[in-house]
This record gives sequence, structure tokens and C-alpha cells, in this order.
Amino acid sequence: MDLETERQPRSINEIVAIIEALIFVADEPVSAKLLAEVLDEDRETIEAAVEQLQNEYQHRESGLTLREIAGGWQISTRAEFHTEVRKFLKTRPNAKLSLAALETLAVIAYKQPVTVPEILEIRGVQSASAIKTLLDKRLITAKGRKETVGRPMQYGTSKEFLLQFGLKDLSELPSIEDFEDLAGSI
Amino acid sequence: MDLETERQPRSINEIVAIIEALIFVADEPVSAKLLAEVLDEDRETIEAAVEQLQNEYQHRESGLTLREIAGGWQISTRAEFHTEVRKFLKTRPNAKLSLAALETLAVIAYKQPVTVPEILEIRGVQSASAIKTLLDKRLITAKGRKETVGRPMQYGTSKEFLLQFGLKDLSELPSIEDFEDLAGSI
Amino acid sequence: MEQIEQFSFDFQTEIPHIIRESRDEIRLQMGEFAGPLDLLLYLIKQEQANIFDIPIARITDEYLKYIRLIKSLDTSLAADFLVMAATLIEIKSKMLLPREISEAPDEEIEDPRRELVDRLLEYETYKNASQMLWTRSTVEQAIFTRGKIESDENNTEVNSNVFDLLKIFQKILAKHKEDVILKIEREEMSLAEMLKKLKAMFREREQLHLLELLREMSTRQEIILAFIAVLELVRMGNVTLLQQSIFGDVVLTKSK
Repeated sequence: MDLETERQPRSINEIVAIIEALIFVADEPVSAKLLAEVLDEDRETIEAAVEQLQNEYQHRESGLTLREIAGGWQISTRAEFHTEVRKFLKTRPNAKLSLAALETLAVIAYKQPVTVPEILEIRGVQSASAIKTLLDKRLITAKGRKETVGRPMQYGTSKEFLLQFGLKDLSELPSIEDFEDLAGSI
Repeated sequence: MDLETERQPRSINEIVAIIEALIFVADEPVSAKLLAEVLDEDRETIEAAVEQLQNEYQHRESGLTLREIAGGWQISTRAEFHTEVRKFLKTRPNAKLSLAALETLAVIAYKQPVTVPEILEIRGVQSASAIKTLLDKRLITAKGRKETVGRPMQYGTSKEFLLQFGLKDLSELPSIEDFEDLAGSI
Repeated sequence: MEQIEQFSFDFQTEIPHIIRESRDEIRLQMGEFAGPLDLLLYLIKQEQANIFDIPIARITDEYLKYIRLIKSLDTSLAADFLVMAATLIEIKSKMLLPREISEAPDEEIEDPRRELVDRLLEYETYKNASQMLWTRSTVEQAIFTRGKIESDENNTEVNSNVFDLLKIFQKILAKHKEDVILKIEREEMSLAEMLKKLKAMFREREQLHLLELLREMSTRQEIILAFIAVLELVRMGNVTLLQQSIFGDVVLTKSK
């Protein structure tokens, strides 16, 4: 099965090119780990190659960009061309989340794993339909049960959340203290 | 609606970049004619820009190539990397399931241990190939025979199932009661 | 691109607010507040009050005025707004009570507004965070990923999570239920058959409780038939009806 053993060592440029091809065919962001596995190269080589590829994308005056999102690498269009892309695809901007859904999402993002009663406590209002919307949009997902009376379901954000909000991972979210400091001013 | 009229004339490099973005987001090869329409530029300008873009792709040592196919332009991976690309496509996570397999999995998850005739009765359709897929993906496993006529095999979910769906144990599967607060919205 | 949300808003232009038409008339502008805390926060800012020293009487009055405007709000949400109204009134009344002269004057007296202020601050924290999320998603909407390519052909497959399993299972069960009902309806019983069935029952025993009998029936149709059959048996003098107490069970007894 494993014919890889007899292959020639690859040059860094070749690795960069293969990585570009793989990131392109993938239908979701590709982690450096997976790239290392498929190419059977060590992690440092892959990371150096990805960095080189990203530099190339930055320096070419290109319509595309390579970015890190949801724990992996993805090629996407540059934001500045959104008017033309949208005109071409004949799409309108996505329907935005309602205020209630956004607030609920913020609570879930920062408090996860969190239960429905805990969300109610913070928002002061039933959040059932907002939670339903977020589940339907796959922005949140189940994160086990809380070991308390009734073992309520806990919710947390999903990979789709990272994708739709352009985050590498949750640690990229600004810290909640930043918003705490803003509260009560005015 | 048409705010385009007052836009600044674009530089050739900008046109090249936009064209790259449009070809990238398209589901099908994009004709020069369509590009000219969307960009509201004349055909010669577009053709010159596409040629420039193609030159760039040829001269970069890239994993991608720009090719003319079926009367339009398309970005694809370079043929020489097909081994790696194929290997990569095979490694994609196998949490993806057809709807039939997903339905069968849902029945098995919530009714386990359950036999093939019982699944047939609940789903109302033969589920043999779906069961085979689920067995192949190790999402379900045989759980002994049922002591009834014909002693049919019973199936249940596997450890791999828990892993892929992010559950600690089966009690973490969401239940209908979990959605009673969300009721009315589901 | 799927469009799910029915209403969208824009943080910069569509923040809900109240327009004061005259002294007693206020009008709600743009959508609904996301909850009672949202409304309260708005009113406090409107009054240019200090959140750490809320003029509780004035704010409560404003809040109650608004509550009257949202009578039409769906009941589950209205309840949460009313709970807050009760809380405000309670705090207001506590503030009106003369402060007892404390035994130890240095001792800090708990401000009745304290808990509310804490909740408002926590809520506002998340509200600010949600604005950040809104901005991020707006930026993200300007970025596109590649179109479909050949190797995507297995995209009929869905990436699933546990909620999909539950939803699908519920759908299957719902479909199943319909099938069962259809099957029963096809095997509809006639009045003659029901009479026969009842007579057979009375061959074996002297008495039958009506409720018990009706409970044995699996569909509305059968219950109605059984009831008519009982009346028919009474009419023909085959059984007598006896109710031992008002609202008590009715006992059918075979006539001698």
C-alpha cells in the first residue's frame, strides 16, 4: 500500500505548491496537522511552507487571500472586492441574526458550556426561539449535560461559529473584561 | 440602484485581481463575456486581464492553474499533484452521511438495541445499505441477537459514534424533553 | 445562501427606541427590545441617569408606560417584562420606606437597587459583546470562499450533529404516527360490529363500567361508536344504566 517510502524528498517550493492545491480542494479549512499527515512531512516544515504561501498571497496583487480560520487554513476572496463578487453571484448579504439571537450567542460564546436557565438569568428573558435559531444555523451545539438537578443540556459555540465570525479559535475573541469595562459608562 | 456609474476607472491590476476572485467563487467556468458584463469593462480589457492572470499562474510555482474549459475560465489544481490531492480527499472526516444513513443512525441511536426489521418498521423503507455504511464507518456495532423468531441481529451505536458526535455517553443525547422549553419553536 | 431569520436589524440604525409624542403618549420605534433588561438600560440612558444611582421612581413609571404598549407581545416574553415590572415596584417601595436608624450607624445598609444594578451591568457586558459579534459577522460577509469544484460531488452528504439526529428521529416518529392512524381508519368498525362486541362482553359478565369500556377503545371513532352502542342496548332494554354519585362512574348492568 505505502508507495510513499520511495519518493524523492520534496523541495520547499514543491511543498508550498502542494499545500496550496490541498487547501484549494478542501471544502473546509485545513489544519497544519492534517497537511503534515497527508504530505508525510514534519509539522515545522508544513508551518514554514504555509507561512511562505501566506506571504506570497500577501505580496501578489491578487484577488485572493490565505487566512487562518476555525483551526485551519482557507483561501478566500479579498474583502475589498465584495461588491463585484456579490454582483457576480447575485447574492445579497445574508439575513442577519436578530438582536435576541446575537445576545444569546454572545452569552453562549463567553459562558460556554452554559444551560438555558443560565442564559435566562443573564438576559432576563426567555431565549428559546433564539436558541432554536442558533441551533438551526449550526452556530451552537450541545456540550454535554450539567451534573445538576434535571441534568440540563449545555450549549457551546460550534466550528460554524468560528467560520461565520472569522475566528481562528475562541481565544481570538476579545476578553469579556473589555466589555465589562464599557458597561455602566455613559 | 446603479451606483457603478460614478466609480473610479480601475487599474489593469485591479481588474486582474477582481477577475481572479470571480473565477474563484464561480461554480462553473466563467466566460470572458460574463466577466465583461459584471465588471462593466470592454471585452478587450477583460481578455488582456485574463491573459495576464494566466501568465501569473504559469510563472508562479503554484499548486493551482488557470485553464480555459468549456468556453470559460476555471481555477483548478495542477495535474502533477493529483496523488497528494487524491490522498487528501480520502482523509476527509467521515462524519458526513447521506440522509438515508443519518435517518437510520437516528433510529438506532434512540431505539437501541434494535433489529433490521424493527428499523424497517419505523423508517418504512429498507435500510440494509445504510446499515452497511454505518457499520463501515464504525458508527454502529452489532449488539447480540434478539431472542425472537429468526433471532435477528440487534444494532446499537459504537464508541466511535460517541466520539464523532462529541458525546461522553448515550445519556448526553438530546432528548425530546430538552426541547420542551424550546417547544413551539421546534 | 439560506435565509432563515425573519427580521434583521442594523446595530447602527435600527436600535429600538421610544419616541415621546407628548406627555402621556410614547411610541415604540423599530422592532422590539431584546428583553426587560434591554428596555431598562435604554430608559436609564434616555434619562441620562447614572446606572449606579438609578432614579428608581421615574424609571419605574417609564417602564410601566412601555409595558402598556407591548400588550400585544407574545405571552412568554410578556411574562419576563412583567416580572421586571414587579421587581421595579418592589425596589421603589423599599426606597420609599424610611431608613431605619441602624443600631450601628457605620454598618453599610444594603441598597435595594444593588442586585438590579449588578444584573444590568452583567447584561450590558454581553450586549456589548453581541455588538462586537455583529461587527465581525458583517466584515465576514464581505469574504467569499471558492465555488463548487469537481471533487465536491459527494456534497449530497451532510455534516451532522446530535441535534440533527434528534430532529430526524422526531420526523420519522411523526410520519410513523400518521401511518398508524391511517391503518386504524382503514379497519373502521361498524355500529353492528360494536353492538356484537358489547353483547359478547355481557355474555361473560353482569356489569361493566362505562369509563373502563371507553378506555379500551383506541380511536375517537370507536369511542363514539361504543357510546352509541351502549345507548342502543339501553333502548332495547338489554342493559340498565346506574350512576352511583354525581359525576361518578356509570355502571352498565345486564337486565335480568
